[in-house]
Amino acid sequence: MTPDLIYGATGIAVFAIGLIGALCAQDRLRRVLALKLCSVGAGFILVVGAWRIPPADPDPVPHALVITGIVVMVSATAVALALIRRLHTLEAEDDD
Amino acid sequence: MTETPFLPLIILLTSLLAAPVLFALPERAARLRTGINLGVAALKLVLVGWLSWKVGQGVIYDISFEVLPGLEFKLQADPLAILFVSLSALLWLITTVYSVGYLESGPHRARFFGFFSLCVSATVGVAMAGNLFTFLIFYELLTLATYPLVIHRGTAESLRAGRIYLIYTLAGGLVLLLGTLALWVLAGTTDFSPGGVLEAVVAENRLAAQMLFVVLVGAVGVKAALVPLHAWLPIAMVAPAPVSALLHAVAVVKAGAFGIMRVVYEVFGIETAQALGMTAPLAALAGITIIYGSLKAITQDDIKKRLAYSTVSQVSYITLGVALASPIAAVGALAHLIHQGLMKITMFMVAGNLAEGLGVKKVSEMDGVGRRMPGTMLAFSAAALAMIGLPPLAGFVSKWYLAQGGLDAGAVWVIALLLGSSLLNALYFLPMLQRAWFRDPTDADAPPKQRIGWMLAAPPITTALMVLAVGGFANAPFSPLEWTRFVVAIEYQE
Amino acid sequence: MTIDPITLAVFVPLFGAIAAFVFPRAAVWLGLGAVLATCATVLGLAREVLAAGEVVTPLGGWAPPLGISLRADGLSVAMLGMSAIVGLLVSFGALDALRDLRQRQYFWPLWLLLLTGMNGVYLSTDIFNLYVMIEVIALAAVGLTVLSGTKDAVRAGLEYMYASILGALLFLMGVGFVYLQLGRLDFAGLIAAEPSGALSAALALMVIGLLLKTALFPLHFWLPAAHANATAPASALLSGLVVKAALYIFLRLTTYMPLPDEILVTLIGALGAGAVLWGGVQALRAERLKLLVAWSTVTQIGLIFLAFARAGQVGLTESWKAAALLILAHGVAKSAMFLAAGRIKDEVGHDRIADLDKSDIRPTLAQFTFALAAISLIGLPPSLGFIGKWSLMEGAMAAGYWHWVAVTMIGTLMSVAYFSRVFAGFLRFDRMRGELAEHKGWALADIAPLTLAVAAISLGLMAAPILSFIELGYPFGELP
Amino acid sequence: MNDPFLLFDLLLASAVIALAVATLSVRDLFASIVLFVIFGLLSALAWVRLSAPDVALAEAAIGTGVTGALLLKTLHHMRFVTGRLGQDAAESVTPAQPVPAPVIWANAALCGLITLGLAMAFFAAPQAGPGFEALVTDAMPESGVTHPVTAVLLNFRSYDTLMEVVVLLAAVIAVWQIERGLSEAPAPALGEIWHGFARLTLPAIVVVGTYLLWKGSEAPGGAFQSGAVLAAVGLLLLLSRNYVPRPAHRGLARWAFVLGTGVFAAIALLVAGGGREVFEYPAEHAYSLILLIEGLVTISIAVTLAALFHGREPVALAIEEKRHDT
Repeated sequence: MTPDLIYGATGIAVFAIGLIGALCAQDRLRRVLALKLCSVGAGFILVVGAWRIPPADPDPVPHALVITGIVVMVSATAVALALIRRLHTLEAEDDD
Repeated sequence: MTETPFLPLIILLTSLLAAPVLFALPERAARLRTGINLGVAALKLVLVGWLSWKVGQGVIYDISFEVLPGLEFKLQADPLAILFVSLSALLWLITTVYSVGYLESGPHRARFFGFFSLCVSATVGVAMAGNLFTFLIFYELLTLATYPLVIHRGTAESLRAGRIYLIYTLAGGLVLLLGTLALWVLAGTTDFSPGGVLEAVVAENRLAAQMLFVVLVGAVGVKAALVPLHAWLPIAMVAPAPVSALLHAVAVVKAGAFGIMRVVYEVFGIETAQALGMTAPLAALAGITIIYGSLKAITQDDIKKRLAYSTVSQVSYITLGVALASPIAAVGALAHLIHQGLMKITMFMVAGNLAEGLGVKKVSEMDGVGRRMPGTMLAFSAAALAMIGLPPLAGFVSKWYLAQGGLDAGAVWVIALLLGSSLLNALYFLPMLQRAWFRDPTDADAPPKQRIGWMLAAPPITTALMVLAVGGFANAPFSPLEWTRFVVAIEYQE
Repeated sequence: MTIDPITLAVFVPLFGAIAAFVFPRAAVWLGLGAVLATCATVLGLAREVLAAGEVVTPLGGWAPPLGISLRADGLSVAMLGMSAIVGLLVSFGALDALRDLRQRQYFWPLWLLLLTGMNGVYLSTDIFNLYVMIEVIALAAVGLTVLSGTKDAVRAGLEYMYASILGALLFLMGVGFVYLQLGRLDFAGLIAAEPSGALSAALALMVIGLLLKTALFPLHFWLPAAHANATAPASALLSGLVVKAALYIFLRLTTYMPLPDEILVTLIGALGAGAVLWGGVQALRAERLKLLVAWSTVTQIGLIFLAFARAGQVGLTESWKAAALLILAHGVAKSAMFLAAGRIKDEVGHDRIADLDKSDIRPTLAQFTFALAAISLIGLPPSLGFIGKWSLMEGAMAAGYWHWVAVTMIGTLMSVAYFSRVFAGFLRFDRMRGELAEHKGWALADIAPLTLAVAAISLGLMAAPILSFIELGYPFGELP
Repeated sequence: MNDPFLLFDLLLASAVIALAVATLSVRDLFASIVLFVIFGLLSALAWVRLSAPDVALAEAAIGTGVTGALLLKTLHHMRFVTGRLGQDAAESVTPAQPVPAPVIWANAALCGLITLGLAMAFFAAPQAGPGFEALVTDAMPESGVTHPVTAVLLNFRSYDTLMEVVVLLAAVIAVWQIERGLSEAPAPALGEIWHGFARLTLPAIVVVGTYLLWKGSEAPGGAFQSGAVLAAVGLLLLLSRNYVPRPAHRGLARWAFVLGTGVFAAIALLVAGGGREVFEYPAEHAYSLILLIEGLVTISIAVTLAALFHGREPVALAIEEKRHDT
């Protein structure tokens, strides 16, 4: 049992948990969280893929890809959250 | 010998290009619109005359380009096409005059004449299509161009009729698409050629060929109003009179009948179709339609409905002539394509005049109309008598050849059928004439609802004179009958 | 400094977006100029592709698999051309349709970023780069969806955002598995790869993500509301262009990594059939014009997947062409239709189908445009939609897939039925209260959709040259 | 089985999974976000274990820090709008729309299927197969930098990185567009929520910042990480109201957003020619160009992230200082 297998399985599990949350969660904020979990799961897979048995150095390309993925995800999250805030305000105005 | 290969294209484009101009004209530019309408119609007629003369001399026109690999958009002017093109060009001019008079102050004239133009372009395209693919394109265009004309009044009733019309014809078009595709997949070509393109397929897969025949004839049979696909035609009567005239005489119904000719003669070839055992059922279906249409016509009180059922019956004469698989019957069928057009357009224009001028829409209201509109009613009488088949009028000529053809093909029942049908024709037309001429007007002193101008009066009289002429001078050179013989010689490859 | 048009196709709209964002007052003219310049660039690229068959640029001088290269062939240029030309005309339409100043200020940078993303997708040869590009598209598209700022639009935009993120993440996960399996991410690596179970799983993940983004039934749930509630130019872009980007990636991927199993091909076809039928039913039930048009997008996507449904087999490259034709046809016709629907809504003041005939204002030209676009979407001759449908049915028939022929025909009939609901509203005149207002003549916003609709109809006769152009550079397998 | 880290690995992996489950299953959203932050930090730790310190830093700073801040701000906003700010532990602030059971089952089945496929594919895939490392090693001397990840990000795959900055730009434009005309909602004060947040993340930020500074001495540091650290400073300024965005700052903000993207793209184009492709930096200037790009991109990222946190664009109608306390 090597770290890549352990963390690879972890990544898949986290992705699956996120997937279930994204599809089944009712709360808007929670769905964003679920999607974020999915992205961490995908990050795990790439980082695990880059890992080499020490002392070999890991492959730097997937690392760069995950960093890109993280920035992309925070952008998407920001937009989703802005939509949630706006929608919430509009709905609250309607209730008044 | 080929020269000016673009002539068919130019003929097609005259009215096609006129359409956007007519759409764009403002409603009030009535004079300009009339000028364009008549000018283009006259130009087209002249061009068609030129084309027929050239084709008569043996020039072959053929213009095509590739739409998909191997699949061509193709126009050709063969004698059969010329027959139909001449009819539509001539009657378009006459109907245009009539429409200008009819719609003088109505709404949406820009739209009307635009689609009117498109409609005749589509008809010309149907006539000159050089393969089934091109035929399909114009066949569908015809549906689309006529739909706004059918519902021109914009009432709930006309929209309902329009929907039924659209469902029938577009479903037919879809089946035609299926058939065309199947032909393309089976035969590798969709070209029209005398003798057909399916010999190899028939030898290989008889059942597929038979199914293809049913699909293709069924598809065009919708527009040809073959029973049981005819229901849309009487309902489409809500259209304005010039539209009905055009629909019944030139455009839609005729496109269907013409399609049957193309399919039987040039996709399958008459011999192949006969060998497949498909012509006899088709003839029987045509016979049923002839009798059914006439019987229904007798029971109608609404003039236009009676005329519509009469069309159902009369157009099937053409199908019958094709299906009998005898060259003599074919002459009758082709001649009837022209003759029925002339007769029926006269009647519909008269019906329009009665409704517009006197407010008469029903047979039971026709008492004494002959005295109030003598010219118009004389035209109607000539057309009606011709339709019944009184010698030497137009209808008689076609029926005569059909009967001869029936004997030639060994189908004696055709004689009985034609006699029966003529009797039924008489049964629904003669009472109309009797009421018009021999009964006193119920309200003789009532002022006419509206004066009928020359633009409404002249067209039916003109076409009535033509009915007399094509019957009386049937054997003259350049008569439709003569041209018909020319066509049949080609189709039967004699 | 000499720069190939292939790079400029991505950079021109990017600089346009930056300029339009930094100078909001001049956003309209900067934006329009950038779109025009993009058109010119695409034209230049088209000439190069015509001459050479394909154009490849390794960015940074690093060849794949280490670097990323841009590649243009017939198919990519056809997609670029469609985006540029449809985009240009929609831009003209937007000049008139967006009256709110702040809407206009944000429309241009977002739309140009969208164009950047789409052009990037069509030129990309690297699957991770595709992931970044679809995210650019997603964020810009969501921004455009909620441009109107109404509650319905924001709610639909949020659903769209969730679907977009999830689709992109599924795609990213697939990218991860491709890396695990192959150790590289470029198309050439995919083509050279030996088929294996793990690779199929990666492909499946990416495909599910893409299907979500392109809204194939039953993953279409987000689309109707999003497209129906956006402002008209945004709807036109979203429906006409944006869904095509994911479709294009799907087309590329399944060309390079053929679907491993006939069952999967059938499944794709079945989903397409489901889209055609379900979308048709929903369009028949839709109460609002724009919603009807949006549901029609669902059915059209389904139709395109019906064309894909026999792609897995050897030698049947025809179905790809049918799909490509249908994609182009839908792009042109649907954008025309959404713009026209927007015009009708603007003029009449609402877009309830049942009440269209109660209005004394009839935007004739917009209605005419709508009808022309409908002709292409129904698939009546001689439109591009007809030629696409012809190719689709021809392929299905030749392969003996009569069930797909039947579905196509039923779908066509349904489209006649739902569009004729609209025509009835246009053409019925006896329910008006007053006199019919004289038609107002031409407006700038009418010309763009009309041009698009006329193009959708007349391009059908030019299908042969279009197809031979698309085949340049062998996009459909058989790489030299 | 004699790997000394095995136990650590197993424990960390189970903790990550457990936190993921907990994040989605606790009723209180605030707790959920806090759990998510811990989850993110532990994931980052796992990535450090997998010799990916750069990734771990980015995840901790951006994926967890900034995301967590954004989530908390949103939660705060929603509770404020519905007037339920006072009630702590409000479980859900959006009305639950009942989802039909068949849909839930279908979704669950789909998830199960996907997971199963993934697991099978993962264990069937070759472990630690060859990747790009040989290519990268060969190309490093020409890249102009010494840190491989930086070389990939800013040279070998700089096109991806440019597009990533474009995504960020698209996000800030979209957010301004979405929140345009929104009335001055309360900028969250450092209330009870925020103290918790600060307690959790501030130490992380400090650690990350120190590490980056140290790293910067040997090679160009990651633009994204340092951008995030700078953004954290911006966040604190905004939260503590030491800086209040004003309409007059709008133009400057726009320029700051596009600065990185614009310069990055412009340099990419300008170096082309003379046989060089776009993005192909001349070898002698590669180092300085990359440093320039990185510096400017860092500024843009920092400002953009801070703006994403602040949300709406500063508009004239909301000037009045309104300090909101719970």
